[in-house]
Amino acid sequence: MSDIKKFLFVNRKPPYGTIYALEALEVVLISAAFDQDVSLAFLDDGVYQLKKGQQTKGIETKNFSPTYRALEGYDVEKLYVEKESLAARGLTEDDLLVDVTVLSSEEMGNLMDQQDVVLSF
Amino acid sequence: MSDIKKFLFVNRKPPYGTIYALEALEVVLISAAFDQDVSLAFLDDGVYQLKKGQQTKGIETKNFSPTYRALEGYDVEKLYVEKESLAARGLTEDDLLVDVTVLSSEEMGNLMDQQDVVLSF
Amino acid sequence: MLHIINKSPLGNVSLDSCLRVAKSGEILLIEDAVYAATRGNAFEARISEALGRLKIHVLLPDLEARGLADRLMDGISKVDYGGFVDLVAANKNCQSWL
Amino acid sequence: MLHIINKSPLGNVSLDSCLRVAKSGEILLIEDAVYAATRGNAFEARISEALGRLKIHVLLPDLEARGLADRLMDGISKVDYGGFVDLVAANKNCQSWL
Amino acid sequence: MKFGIVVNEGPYQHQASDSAYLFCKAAIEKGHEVWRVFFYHDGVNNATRLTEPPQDDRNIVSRWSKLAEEHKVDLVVCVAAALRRGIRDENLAPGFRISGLGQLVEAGIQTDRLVVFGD
Amino acid sequence: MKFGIVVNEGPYQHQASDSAYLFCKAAIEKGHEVWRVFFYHDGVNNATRLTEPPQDDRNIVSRWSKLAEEHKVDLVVCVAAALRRGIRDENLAPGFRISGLGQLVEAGIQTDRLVVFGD
Repeated sequence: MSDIKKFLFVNRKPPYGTIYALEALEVVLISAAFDQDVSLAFLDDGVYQLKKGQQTKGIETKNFSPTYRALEGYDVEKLYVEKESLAARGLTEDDLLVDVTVLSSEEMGNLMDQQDVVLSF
Repeated sequence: MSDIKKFLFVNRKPPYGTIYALEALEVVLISAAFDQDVSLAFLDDGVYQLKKGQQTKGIETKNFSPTYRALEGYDVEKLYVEKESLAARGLTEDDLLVDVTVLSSEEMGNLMDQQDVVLSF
Repeated sequence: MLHIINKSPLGNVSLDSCLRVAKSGEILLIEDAVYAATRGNAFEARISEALGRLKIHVLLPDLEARGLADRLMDGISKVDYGGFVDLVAANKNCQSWL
Repeated sequence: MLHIINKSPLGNVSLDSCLRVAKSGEILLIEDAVYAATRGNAFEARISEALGRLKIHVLLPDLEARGLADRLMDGISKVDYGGFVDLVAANKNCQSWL
Repeated sequence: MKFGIVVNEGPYQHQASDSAYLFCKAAIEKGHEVWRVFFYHDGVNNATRLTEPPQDDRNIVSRWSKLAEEHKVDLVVCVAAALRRGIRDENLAPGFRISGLGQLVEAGIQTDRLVVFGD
Repeated sequence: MKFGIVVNEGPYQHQASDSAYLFCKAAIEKGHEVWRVFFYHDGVNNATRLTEPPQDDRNIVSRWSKLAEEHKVDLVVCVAAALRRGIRDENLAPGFRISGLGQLVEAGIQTDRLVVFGD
């Protein structure tokens, strides 16, 4: 089991304005095939990635938000959202399109400390 | 004289972290050849572009700050710096490598209003 | 003049700086700046205050893309890309706060 | 762990967020984040407060490039690229706050 | 009205190129003229003919080429910025041309409004 | 120690590629191994052999190629990101290879530390 590492993907940018959210998701999907211990963290504007009701027809861009719902099928089930980031944006868990674990800032810091590899985009 | 337009180049980003400051300067130099009414504005982190004493050897990148001093030779003489931006960074006019006109936020807003073309990078 | 903003106000200082400098005129929020137009975010008070002296618009396709069309603050008007073009044409000049 | 920051604290929220989340460990300021290590800037009080619980380092070549090597705040240590490598090696893991 | 457009970022990475394109399309639909689109900084990367986005995604480069063809929009790539980033005639997409920075200043002079899209 | 490096931005536009290169050089000088540099997002643009920066500027692309040659550093360009942005074998600089995203995850698994450089 020594080959299993704890990977954390940290998402701090909103979707569509830049490609980071989409291409981060592509790495997450690939990582599932490697049987590592994968978690995703959403903080700052990254929490907007999980907002329900995205409709991208008007900007002629693909809506990739359904992919977050598909993560479970890849056994990527640990999604963490920082409480303070949600609150600052007037969002609650009900606004999010997937089930997440809400963490305080301090708990989020502890989660990061425990990882072997932290990838941010 | 109807062909003369007021051009304002707005610089809000610090140097070296990104190329915007350097490539903005390249446009400014070219614009001088077109006999337009050219001004430069520096606000937010853009004021750092004019900081004296830049030494780029350690990052193996060209120090382009002397070019700001050369602008006068191209008849680009109107350089405006926002007072609030300087103050927030602990800088004064003495820290800058060229002579500038310091404007309040409101005066900077008025300057922008008066332009025909505003280019930002 | 028309000020165009494209950054989230909770990630980047662009909109805050624009509000400091622009005493009048119009603002258009596009791309990631549309988050500034939503109810309940931490920047809301700054926007409310600015609405007294500036006209603020939001690019609806960008707001819809981000799933927030039902959260638009009162006092901010919606435009599509055609409305964006009209705003640029109607103002003497424009500036993108990148 | 080592937190790596590369954005100016007066333009972008990265450093502020890192200080909110990281209760201990080390921070390295590189690229445009080196401005946070300078005396007299509006973010200085936040840095001073953080120095009580976090070790803060600045990448000297980046500070020199920006003409601010003589403004370094007390309590922040200078490293070169070799020192950057040592910091990464000495910490169990690292995170870039992009 | 005559519009000039500046694009400062490459395709896909930032929304800038998408916003600029949708603005141009709307302006043309309203009977305005898009006199020139100037690609600067990483914006020059919009001009590579070698992109191949996923099937279900928009093709940003060919969309620009088509706009140039159908509406005679002048797509100008800054030569200095392009050399730095590896855009040359050999990988240039149809409808684009490489020229100097003076073309940007000229766009400011000749058009009624210049709109900048970037990061 | 074995290092993995991720570069998320293209050459010149952001300092990310410069910082990553200077980090790699310092690590090698200290006797560490740079096991792989993975180029993702606009980072794939570091791999174009068509850049031609001004004479008085650093050549970011050829600097990477030289590092690969002299120190056997594995420079991997993400194929999906590269196709989106127009990087292919025909414009690939020496020392780089195009491969899948799995190479990034593998770098996370196989190295002692993974350091990300971006914007």
